Amino acid sequence: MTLPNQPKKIVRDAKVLAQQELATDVFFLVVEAPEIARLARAGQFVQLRILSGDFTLRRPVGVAAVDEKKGSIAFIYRVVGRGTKALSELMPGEIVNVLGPLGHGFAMQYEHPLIVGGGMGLSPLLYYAAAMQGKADVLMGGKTAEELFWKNLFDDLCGQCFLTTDDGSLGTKGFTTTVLPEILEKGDYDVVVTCGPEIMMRGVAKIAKEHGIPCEVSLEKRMACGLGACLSCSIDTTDGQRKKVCKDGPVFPAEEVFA
Amino acid sequence: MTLPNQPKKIVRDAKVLAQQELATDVFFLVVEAPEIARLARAGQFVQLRILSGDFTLRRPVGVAAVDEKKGSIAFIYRVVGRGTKALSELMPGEIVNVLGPLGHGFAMQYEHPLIVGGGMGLSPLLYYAAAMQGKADVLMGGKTAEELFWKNLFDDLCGQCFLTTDDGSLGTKGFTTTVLPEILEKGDYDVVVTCGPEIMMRGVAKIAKEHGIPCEVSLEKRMACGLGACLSCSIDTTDGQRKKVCKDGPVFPAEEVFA
Amino acid sequence: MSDERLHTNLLGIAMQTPVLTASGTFGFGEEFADFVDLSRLGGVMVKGTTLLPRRGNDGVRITETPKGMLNCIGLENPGVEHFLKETLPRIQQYGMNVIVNISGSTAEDYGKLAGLLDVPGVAAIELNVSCPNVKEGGIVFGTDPEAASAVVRAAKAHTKKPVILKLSPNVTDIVAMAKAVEAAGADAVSLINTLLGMEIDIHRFRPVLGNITGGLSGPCVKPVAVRMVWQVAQAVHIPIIGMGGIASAEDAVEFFLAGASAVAVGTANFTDPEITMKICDGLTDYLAENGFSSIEEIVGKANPGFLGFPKDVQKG
Amino acid sequence: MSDERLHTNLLGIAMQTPVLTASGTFGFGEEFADFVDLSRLGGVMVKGTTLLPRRGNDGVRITETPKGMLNCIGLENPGVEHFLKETLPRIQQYGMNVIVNISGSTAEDYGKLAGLLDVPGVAAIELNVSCPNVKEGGIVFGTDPEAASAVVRAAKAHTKKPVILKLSPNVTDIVAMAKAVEAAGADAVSLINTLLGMEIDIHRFRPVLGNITGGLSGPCVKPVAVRMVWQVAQAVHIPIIGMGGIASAEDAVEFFLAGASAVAVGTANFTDPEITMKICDGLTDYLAENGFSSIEEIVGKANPGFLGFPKDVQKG
Ligand SMILES: Cc1cc2nc3c(=O)[nH]c(=O)nc-3n(C[C@H](O)[C@H](O)[C@H](O)COP(=O)(O)OP(=O)(O)OC[C@H]3O[C@@H](n4cnc5c(N)ncnc54)[C@H](O)[C@@H]3O)c2cc1C
Ligand SMILES: Cc1cc2nc3c(=O)[nH]c(=O)nc-3n(C[C@H](O)[C@H](O)[C@H](O)COP(=O)(O)OP(=O)(O)OC[C@H]3O[C@@H](n4cnc5c(N)ncnc54)[C@H](O)[C@@H]3O)c2cc1C
Ligand SMILES: Cc1cc2nc3c(=O)[nH]c(=O)nc-3n(C[C@H](O)[C@H](O)[C@H](O)COP(=O)(O)O)c2cc1C
Ligand SMILES: Cc1cc2nc3c(=O)[nH]c(=O)nc-3n(C[C@H](O)[C@H](O)[C@H](O)COP(=O)(O)O)c2cc1C
Ligand code: FES
Ligand code: FES
Repeated sequence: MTLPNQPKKIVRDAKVLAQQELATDVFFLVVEAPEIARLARAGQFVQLRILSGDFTLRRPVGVAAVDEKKGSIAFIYRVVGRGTKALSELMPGEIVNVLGPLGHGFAMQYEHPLIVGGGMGLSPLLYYAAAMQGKADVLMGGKTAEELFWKNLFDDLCGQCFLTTDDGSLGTKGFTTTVLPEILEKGDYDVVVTCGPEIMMRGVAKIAKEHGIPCEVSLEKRMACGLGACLSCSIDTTDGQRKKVCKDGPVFPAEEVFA
Repeated sequence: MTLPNQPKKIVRDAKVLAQQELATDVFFLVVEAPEIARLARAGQFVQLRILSGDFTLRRPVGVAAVDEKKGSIAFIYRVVGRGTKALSELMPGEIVNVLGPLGHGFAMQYEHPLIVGGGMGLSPLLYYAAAMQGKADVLMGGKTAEELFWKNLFDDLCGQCFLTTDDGSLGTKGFTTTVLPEILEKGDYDVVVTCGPEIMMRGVAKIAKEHGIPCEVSLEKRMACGLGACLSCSIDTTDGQRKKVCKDGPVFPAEEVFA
Repeated sequence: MSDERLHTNLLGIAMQTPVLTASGTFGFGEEFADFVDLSRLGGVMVKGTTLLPRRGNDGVRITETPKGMLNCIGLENPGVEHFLKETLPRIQQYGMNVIVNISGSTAEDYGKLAGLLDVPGVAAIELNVSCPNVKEGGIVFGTDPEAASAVVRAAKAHTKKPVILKLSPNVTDIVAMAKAVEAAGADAVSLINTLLGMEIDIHRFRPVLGNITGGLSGPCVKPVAVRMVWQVAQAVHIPIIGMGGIASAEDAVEFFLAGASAVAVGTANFTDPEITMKICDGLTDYLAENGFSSIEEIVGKANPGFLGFPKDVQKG
Repeated sequence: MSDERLHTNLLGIAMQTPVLTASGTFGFGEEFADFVDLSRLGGVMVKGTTLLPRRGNDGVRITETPKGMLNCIGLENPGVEHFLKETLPRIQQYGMNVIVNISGSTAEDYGKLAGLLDVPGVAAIELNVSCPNVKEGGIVFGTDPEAASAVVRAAKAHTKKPVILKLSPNVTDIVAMAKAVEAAGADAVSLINTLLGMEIDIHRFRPVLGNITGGLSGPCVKPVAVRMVWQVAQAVHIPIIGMGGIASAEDAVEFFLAGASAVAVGTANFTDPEITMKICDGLTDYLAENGFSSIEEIVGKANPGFLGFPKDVQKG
C-alpha cells in the first residue's frame, strides 16, 4: 500500500563534515543530511545512532543549526556518558546514523521573542535565533564566563544579548531569573522561549506568566523510539494527562507542563 | 607477595604497525609488542582483544613471524566472523590488546623437518620455517593456485617447496596426503610438523607414523582464557584423559591426540 | 524484493511475512509508517491495552544496559474503549494484521477485554500475563500455571479470535507454563517477555528506574529466549511466536530453527526503525541461499524434539 | 595503590579487598599469577570440584553472545582427592583465600566433599547447586528450596568452614530460595550462577554447544544479577557475594549498593586478565571520591529494604 502522506521523518547514514570542541567537553558536530536539513524546524531534534560501540538506544540531540544549501545540520552537545563520548570521537568522513527531524519545534509567528537559555539548552535555541533572523534577543546564564562561549555564537543572530553568571565573572552576577523581570519590563517581547535546566525553565515560565507573556519551554526525557511509540518519554501535563516529549514536544506551551 | 617466577606471559596494548590484505579475506598484521617478540617461540599463539566492538572474548591467532629487533610480531588470519572482520579494519597506529605468548610451540631439536600445512594452518608454520633457518622443507596444499599465495612467503625460508592443489592449477593435483608418502620416502626427514584442517592433520600423522617419523600437530579449539583456567579448550587424548589446547598445546605429539 | 518464500498462515491469519513487531515497542504501527511497509509485517502486536486507562509509572522509564535495555513503562495506555473508538479505525488503513496485547488484574478482566475486542479489524488477542512492571497480579499470572490457565480460559470464553498467551521468562519451568496454557486452550504462545532486572545509579545511590526494577530486553536476552523456544517447541503442539533480542535475519533464523513459526521484533526497532524490513529481506536471502522455498521448511529444523502441530493450525 | 579502604572481613575471613574471582573462570588462581596479585583478591573461588574426576562435556564448550558468553564446560575436574593432594599444596604459596566450589549428585555427596575439604588452607566452601550443565540432579538442587536446604544441612554437618550457597538465577522466586538456605544454616549466599541459554548455528542447523544448552554469563546478565542481589538483600540476614557481569569498578559498586558484602568477577577475566586489579583500584577511587572510608559504608546503601546482618558475621 502507499503511505498516506509523504514521509516526514528520515533515517539515513550521514557523513560527518566537521567536529570541533567548543569548550571543555562541548562539541560542535556538522553532518551531511540534506533531506533533514530541508525539513528540520527550530526546536526539533534528531535521534543519533552512534555506530561505534554497539549501542542499543539512539541518543537524542537538538538541531543547533541548518545549512540548506550545503545540505547539512549541526548539533552542539556535551560529553556526559558513553554515547556522547563515542560521538565526540567521530572524525570527518566517518558515519553517524540520523533519524529525524523529530517532535514539534518552537512557534514561529512571533515578532519579538526573548530567548532564555542555560547550558546545553542553548543549542536548539541557536537554531531558533537564526530562524528569527535578528528579531530575537537572548538572555543566557552560566556558572562562569567560561561557560558562556555561547555568546559568540548568538551575537550575530540576535539583537541584544544579556548575560548572567553565578560568580559574576561575566554579565550580571546571579541567574537568568534574577534579571528576567527587569528585561521583560523594559522590552516589548511577545514571547519567551526557553530551554535549559528544568528549575531554570520553571522560574522563567513563572516570571513570563506574571508578565502576561506566552512562554514556550523545551523539555528532555530519556527516549527509546523518538517516534511516540514506546512511551519512554511520558510526562505529566497540568490537566492531569500524559504527553510524550518526543512527539507532542519537546517544545510545549509552559502552562501545559508547569503548574 | 612476590610472584614465584618472572612473568612469562604479557598483556599489553600493541600499536598496529602494518596491515595488508594478502589474498581475498586473508590479512597480514604486524603489531608492536617487544616483550612478546622476545618471548614467543614458533607454534605459540596470542589472544587478541579487539577493542572496537565490545567483544567479550579474545580471539586466538598463531604467531606467524617475529622481528626481535623491531620489537614486532606478525599474524596472518582469515576473516571468518565478527572478530576477524573488526581486526581487519584496524589501521596502522590503532591499538589492539595482545595477551601472550601462550601455549607450547613446536619442538626445535630436529635437523631436517618436513612442514605440512593447509589453509591458515600455514601461518604458525611460517614462523617455524623461519626459526629452522632453511633446514625445513615445506609441503602445502590448497584448493586452487590462488590459495597458495603462501608459496612466496615460504620460498626464502625453506629448502624445497612442494605444492598440491585440489584442481591441479598449481603443483600436483590432489591433497598433501596424496604426495606425502613419496616425499617422505625420498627425503630424510626427522620430523613432520603439521597444521591445518584436522582431517588433513590426521592423514599426515598416519602417514608419518607409517614411515616411522615423529609428527607434531597443532590443534585449534574455541578458547576463553587462553591460560589453562577455564577448560573451554579441552580435548581428548589417546590415553583417555583430557588436555587443554591453550596450555598443553596447541602443539602436541600426534600420537597423544590422534588414535 | 518478493516475499513469496515468506508468505505464511498462522492461526488462520494470512501473513505476508512471519515477522511481527513486539507489543510496547512499536506503538500502534502508525508511528513507524515512514519507515516500514506495515502490511508487509506478519502483524503488529500493539501496545498493551487494559480495561481502564492507565498512567503507567513515574520517573525514569528506560535505561540502556550492555546490549539491551530496561523499561518500566508500566502499561500506560488510554484504555480499551479509546482503542476501539479512536485507534483501531485509524490504523485499519495500513492493511496490517492487528494483534491486541491485553493485560488485566483478574481473569475476568481478560475475559471482558477479549469480548470487547472480538470485533472486525482485530486479528488475534495476545494475553500479557507477565508484565513485570505492574503490581496487581501481573507477575502471578505469569509465573503460576494455574493462574495463567484461568486467564486463557476466560479469554477463550469471550472471543472467537485466536488467543496467544505470552510467556514470562522469569520462571523456573517454562515448559510447565506452556503445557498448562496449551491445555487451557491457548491457540499459540509467544515468548519471551522481558527478564526482570534493575540498574543502580552509583552517583545518586538509588535505582535508576522510577519503578526500581524493569524488564530487560534486547540482544542480551537472545540466548535465554532461544533456549526457551527450543524447550517449549519440544513440549507443545501449538505454534510459537518467538521473540527476545532479535536484531537481524540471522537472529530470527535461530528462532525458526528452534521451533518458532513466526518471530516478533521489539527493542531493535529503537535501534533502527527500518529493521523489520531488513530482517524480511535477509530471511528471503537466507531461504534462497539454502534452497528452501518456504519458512515452514525451517521451523524446528535444528530441534530434533520439535513436536510441530496439526497442519490446519498453521494453514488456518 | 593502598587498599586500606577495601580491607574487609567476611565470615571470619580477612580479605585485602572485597573482590573475589568466580568459580570456573579463574582456574585455581595460579593461571593468572602473571597478571594478578592473588593475595590482593578477597579470595579465589576455585573451579568446581566433585568427589570423582569428571570429564565434562564433549564438543564445543563456549560461544560468544551479545555482551556475554555461553559455556557448557560441565564441571570437568580431576576430583577432590587430586585437588587436596596436588593442587591445594601448590597454590598455598600465593597467600590467597581459597574458597572451594563443590558439586554433587546427592546431598550426601556435598556432605562428603565438605568433610574432605575441612582442612587448613581452605577458607570456605561454596556449594554449587545450580550448574546448568550437569544432568544428574544439579538443576533440581538449584531450583527447589527443599533440595537446596538439604544440601546446606549436609555440608554444614561435615565442616566447620563457612558454607556459602550459590544461587541459580533460573528460578521464579530467588527470595524463597535464599530464605530457605538461610534457614538451613548457610553462612552466606553467592549469586548469580549462569542463566540457562543456547545458540543455534544457522548454517549447520544445530545447536552451537556440544551440550545443546549452556550457561549465560558476562555483562549481559548484570541487570538480572543486580535485581536478584537487591531482592535477596531485603530478605536474608546473611552476607551476599554478588556476581554476574561485573567488568568494572562501577559495575561492582552497583552490587555493593544493592546489598552485596563482596563481589566476584567471572567472565571479565577472559576479556582482561588484569581486570580484578583494575576493579580494586577503581573501588578505592570511588570510595575516596565519595568520602567513604570503608566498603562496608556502601553495602546496601541504595537499598532501603536492606536487612544487613549481625556485625559479628562480617567481622568474623
Ligand atoms: C529531545 C532532547 C534533545 C537533546 N538535545 C541535546 C543537545 O542538543 N545537546 C546535548 O548535549 N544534549 C542534549 N540532550 C541530552 C542528551 O540526549 C544526553 O546527554 C545523551 O543522551 C547522553 O548520552 P550518553 O550516552 O553520553 O550518556 P549516558 O548517561 O551513558 O546515557 C545512558 C542513557 O541515558 C540517556 N540519557 C542520559 N542523559 C539524558 C538526558 N539528559 N536526556 C535524555 N536522555 C538521557 C541516554 O540517551 C542513554 O539512553 C537532549 C535530550 C533530549 C531528550
Ligand atoms: C590456538 C589457535 C590459533 C589460531 N591461529 C589462527 C591463525 O593464525 N590465523 C587464523 O586465521 N585463524 C587462527 N585461529 C582461528 C581463529 O581464532 C578464529 O578464526 C577466530 O577466532 C574467529 O573469530 P571471529 O570473531 O572472526 O569469528 P566468529 O565465528 O564470529 O567467532 C565467534 C567465536 O567463535 C570462536 N571461533 C570461531 N572459529 C574458531 C576457530 N576456528 N578456532 C577457535 N575459535 C573459533 C571465536 O574465537 C569466537 O569466540 C586460531 C585458533 C586457535 C585456537
Ligand atoms: C519499551 C517496552 C515496552 C514493552 N511493553 C510491553 C507490553 O505492553 N506488553 C507486552 O506484552 N510486552 C511488552 N514489552 C515486551 C516486548 O514485547 C518483548 O516481549 C520483549 O521486549 C523482548 O523482545 P525484544 O528483546 O526484541 O525487545 C515491552 C518491551 C519494551 C522494550
Ligand atoms: C567458563 C565458566 C565456567 C564456570 N564454572 C563454574 C563452576 O564450576 N562452578 C560454579 O559454581 N560456577 C561456574 N561458573 C559460573 C561463574 O562462577 C559465575 O557465577 C557466572 O559466570 C556469573 O558471573 P560473570 O558474569 O562475572 O561470569 C562458570 C562460568 C563460566 C563462564
Ligand atoms: S521516545 Fe518513544 S514515545 Fe517518546
Ligand atoms: S582457553 Fe581456558 S583453558 Fe584453554
